[in-house]
Amino acid sequence: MRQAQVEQQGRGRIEDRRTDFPALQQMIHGHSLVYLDSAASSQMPGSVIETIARYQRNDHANVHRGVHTLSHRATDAYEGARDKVRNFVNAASRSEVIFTSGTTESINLVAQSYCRPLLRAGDSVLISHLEHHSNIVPWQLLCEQTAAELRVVPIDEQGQLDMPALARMFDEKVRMVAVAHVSNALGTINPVREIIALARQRDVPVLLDGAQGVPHMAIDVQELDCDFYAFSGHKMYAPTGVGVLYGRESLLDAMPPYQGGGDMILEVSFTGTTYNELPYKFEAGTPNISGVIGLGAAIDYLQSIGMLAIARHEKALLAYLMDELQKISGIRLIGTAPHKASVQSFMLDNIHPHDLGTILDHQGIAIRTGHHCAMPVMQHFAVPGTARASLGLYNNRDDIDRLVAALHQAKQIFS
Amino acid sequence: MRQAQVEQQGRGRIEDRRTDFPALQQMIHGHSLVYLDSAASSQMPGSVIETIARYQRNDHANVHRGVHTLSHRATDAYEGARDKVRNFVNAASRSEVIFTSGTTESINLVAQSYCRPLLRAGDSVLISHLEHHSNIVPWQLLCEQTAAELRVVPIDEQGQLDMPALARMFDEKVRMVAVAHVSNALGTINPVREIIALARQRDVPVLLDGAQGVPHMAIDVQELDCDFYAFSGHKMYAPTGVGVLYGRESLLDAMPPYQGGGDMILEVSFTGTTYNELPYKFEAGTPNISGVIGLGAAIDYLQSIGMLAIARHEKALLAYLMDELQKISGIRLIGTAPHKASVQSFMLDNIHPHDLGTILDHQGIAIRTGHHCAMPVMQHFAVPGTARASLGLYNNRDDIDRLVAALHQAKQIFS
Amino acid sequence: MSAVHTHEADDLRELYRELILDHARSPRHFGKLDAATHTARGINPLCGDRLQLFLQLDQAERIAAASFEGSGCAISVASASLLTDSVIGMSATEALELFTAFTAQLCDQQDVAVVIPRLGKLQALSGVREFPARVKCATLAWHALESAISQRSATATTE
Amino acid sequence: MSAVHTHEADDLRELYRELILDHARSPRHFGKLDAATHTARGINPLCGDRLQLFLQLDQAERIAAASFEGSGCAISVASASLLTDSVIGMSATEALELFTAFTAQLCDQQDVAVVIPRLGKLQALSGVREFPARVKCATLAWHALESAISQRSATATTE
Ligand SMILES: Cc1ncc(COP(=O)(O)O)c(C=O)c1O
Ligand SMILES: Cc1ncc(COP(=O)(O)O)c(C=O)c1O
Repeated sequence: MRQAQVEQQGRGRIEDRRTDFPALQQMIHGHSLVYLDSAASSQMPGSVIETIARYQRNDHANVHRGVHTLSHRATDAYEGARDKVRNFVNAASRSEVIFTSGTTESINLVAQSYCRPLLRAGDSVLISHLEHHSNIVPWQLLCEQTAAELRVVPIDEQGQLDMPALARMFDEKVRMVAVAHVSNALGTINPVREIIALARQRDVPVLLDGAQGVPHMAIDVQELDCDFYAFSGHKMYAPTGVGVLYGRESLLDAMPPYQGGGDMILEVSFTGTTYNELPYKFEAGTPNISGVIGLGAAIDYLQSIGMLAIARHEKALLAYLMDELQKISGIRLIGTAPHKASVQSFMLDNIHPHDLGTILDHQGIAIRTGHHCAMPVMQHFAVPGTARASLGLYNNRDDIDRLVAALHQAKQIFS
Repeated sequence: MRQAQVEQQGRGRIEDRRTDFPALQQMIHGHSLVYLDSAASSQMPGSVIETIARYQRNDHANVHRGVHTLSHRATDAYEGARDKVRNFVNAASRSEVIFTSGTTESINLVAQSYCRPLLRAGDSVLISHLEHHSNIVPWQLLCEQTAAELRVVPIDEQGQLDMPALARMFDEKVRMVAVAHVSNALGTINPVREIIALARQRDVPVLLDGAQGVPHMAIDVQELDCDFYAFSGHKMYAPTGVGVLYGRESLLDAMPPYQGGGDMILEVSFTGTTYNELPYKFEAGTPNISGVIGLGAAIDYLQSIGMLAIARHEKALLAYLMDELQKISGIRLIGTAPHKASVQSFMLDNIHPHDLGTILDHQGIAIRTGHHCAMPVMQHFAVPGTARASLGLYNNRDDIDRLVAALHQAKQIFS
Repeated sequence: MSAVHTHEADDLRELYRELILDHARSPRHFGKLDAATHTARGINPLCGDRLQLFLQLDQAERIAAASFEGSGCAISVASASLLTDSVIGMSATEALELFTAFTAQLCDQQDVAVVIPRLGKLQALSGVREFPARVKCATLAWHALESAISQRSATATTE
Repeated sequence: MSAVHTHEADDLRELYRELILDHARSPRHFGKLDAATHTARGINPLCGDRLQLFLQLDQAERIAAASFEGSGCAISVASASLLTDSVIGMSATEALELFTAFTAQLCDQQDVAVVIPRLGKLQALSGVREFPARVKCATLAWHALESAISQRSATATTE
């Protein structure tokens, strides 16, 4: 009922939300900005920017450390944001919400603190071919350190995981599974429930790289039943430099700390140090306070619209984007899985993506070009890189029409 | 000559600089705020807050990754801040300036990437008794992981390192030295040149925890001849969540990466990954872009005043603070080394520091109370914690007079 | 402005009432309890307060004796002292109810406070409500009490 | 507004001149050079451009032959193609001077450009100056040239 109401409101207003974003009100090379690079970093609504500035002007102090008023205000705001995150992803407890500097650190934390003490030579870690480098390299480093094996689930021509191969590769050597919830290069939404069900049978934990999941759909970590869920603020309308590791309490409890420092200890002495309880055990040092508070403000903003409304809006827009792109002769869509989030990679004729990027930028259109930190995906599709348009809640059909027009111009230049 | 001019300007204006800081213009419990907690986190000048907000409103995008205008602007601003840091600490090259989330991460990075592959059972790491937990716990974790020994240089009753003991403890087993440049709990400025000279003889690298050094004096890492220098933005008028690891290029070059992820690679494939060159090898994932840009703005601000002017101002103020405190009957100063930065810990009668903190806060005076993340220092002085007043460039004699008056009031309440 | 000052000063006097200062200066039941059947430590990692609470429960699960050791600020010591004073003679269940009532009162959950009988001289700690940064000090011993009785964990923290 | 558009469109035409597009479509000296005496890779890790440059230096340190392989955008391929065209017949020292002049021109250090003789058809790449994000593409092959001649490193990057 309350959900439905929020949805209702969301539906009415989502097209107008782009005015909430100061960055989208500017001209680039004489054209109003069309921002189609939200999968790299989304823009921030004014409410997030202003919440951060207000904190910095009025309430800034170190957290957890002082009895004075500013310190108390800062701590309340910081811990309040943790409650918002807990609620946003429906973690069972606030102890399960660890603030990190981003998805990358979240994944490294799990690799080093959970896996490294556990892995024996010959054990293996299962990832997939469509991962972001942040969900590849930490595991490569770990496997080097432990002489474990990295197993890579292949993908098909549409950019989907080869699930039968995954099942075959999933033997008793596998001690950890780490896959993207949503691929940043291809948009593929992976069948994570199926993967988690398989892993449950073998009692192997699953980490989901949720960097591209959280911005596009309602996430419920308990319903997903994943063990770890990693995401970044800057893909969900908050600043860079802040992210979250959700972890199942029983696992986090058993893990040694990742970094040592202030705040993560109960008592320090040279004869022995006692670590603090969750979530502080994993938050060594002064955290990114304004980033965390900004993340909380972004969650407030997203919830005021409703994640279902956002998902619906983006789904319709993605369909329009794919349709319109396919009308262009010489286009090749890369990433054509039936289940996709609002990301579309493509090639146009034999124009190098980088040249496309420049020509589009000249029309005020920001897309991302290159390997999208997913070189193995590029190798799979035998391309040096792609052009990628990715959508946020603030995009509309007009943005896509502008993109398509500019692609026609690029064809002309290179004809 | 130019330095002298800057100094001159600085001298004339430093007393007025407090108006640059929005947070200092507020009332707390009906009194204008006296902020004496800069050693925990300093306040930010309006120019830093506004630079960040302006970036977020106009130029935000992911760095290093796009050809579009915003991405290019963000990258320029981010890399421009690196140049400012290089200049600020006089690193030989911008490759030696690694952005981290703070001092804590900088130290953990060195412990894990430099030391962990190197240390053998029985080797040892030398730290001191006056370190912040961030320069203790990473080494405790490392020593557990490698069966190495942690050696702790004792301190005397004034809070100074026992240098003869240090020399004695410095045998051929020592593979790493990590000491604070300035103690956060005691204010002691350690004889780091002497320590570095000793270490040079034995060819052992030295890490300086500069969290409390950088805000109070001009730092020249080449002149210091240290191997690593770690510091945090939020102690030098920039936001939390951003810090720096300066490292000597030859050492950084030889170190394996710390975290894996985007940006720190040249090429990723499942047959082998090549890491990026410095400094990117150590900057995995999307960094704290606005934090780094804020740090650059804070450096601009500090340089507009001049670090020598700041040091001179704070030195005079510290002398006044110590004099005035000592006039109070029942006061016990903790940390009385002749060479000190502008930090003063104390006890008053047998009033618990926490109660002092509350009474002072009620007068609008923010001090820090507790163990200051330096429990071994508290154990050394056999106190449960201290009250600590720490000074920034914006403090003046009036602040100290207010502090002293409030301490007299506390005595009354507890008489 | 002077009204503000007066009001603020009142808050401070409310916090540091004579009864509190008295218990802080001369804590009751201070020291180790050799006959203790239940014990737990309380640590506030952020300010360094640490104490250990001892309880002696008899066969009827009644608290025959209670004491505490440790160091802390006036609020945490007074609270521990008042706690021991209050719980001696109570059943374990009653003590847990008191824990609930006491912590609810400080966190301003009035509805709970209404249900529970008067807190007696523990009311002296109600001034802490105006000092949210100090609620953890006032509840530290109480969390240790709860840990000791339910023997969940050897160390309670109030972070 | 339309003035802006025209100006902007002009920039784009400056960047993608016919000569550039021609070299991008049909790069000269493309392929491996079996007789190479010097070689280096160039990688732009951020956009995925990668190429390998081959040089054959004779006894007099003169570049007898040059070629390149790899993939990249129009700018980096055209630049590599023009590079090979230009340096064949030069001494190693002359080629390094050209490297300096060329990179200086793109980074707008006019003083250097003045000192150095004309860049010839390499001037076709000067439109890149208006596209700072693309300077790395235009200089990728040149950094590889510098690495190959000075044999400092097997891989040049332009990050
Ligand atoms: C001397 C010293 N070292 C290290 C740190 C840790 O810095 P951060 O919490 O920013 O990582 C601090 C401050 O908290 C400090 O004062
Ligand atoms: C799927 C995916 N995983 C991981 C990351 C890394 O996130 P961050 O750079 O914020 O650590 C990203 C984005 O860059 C991503 O899209």
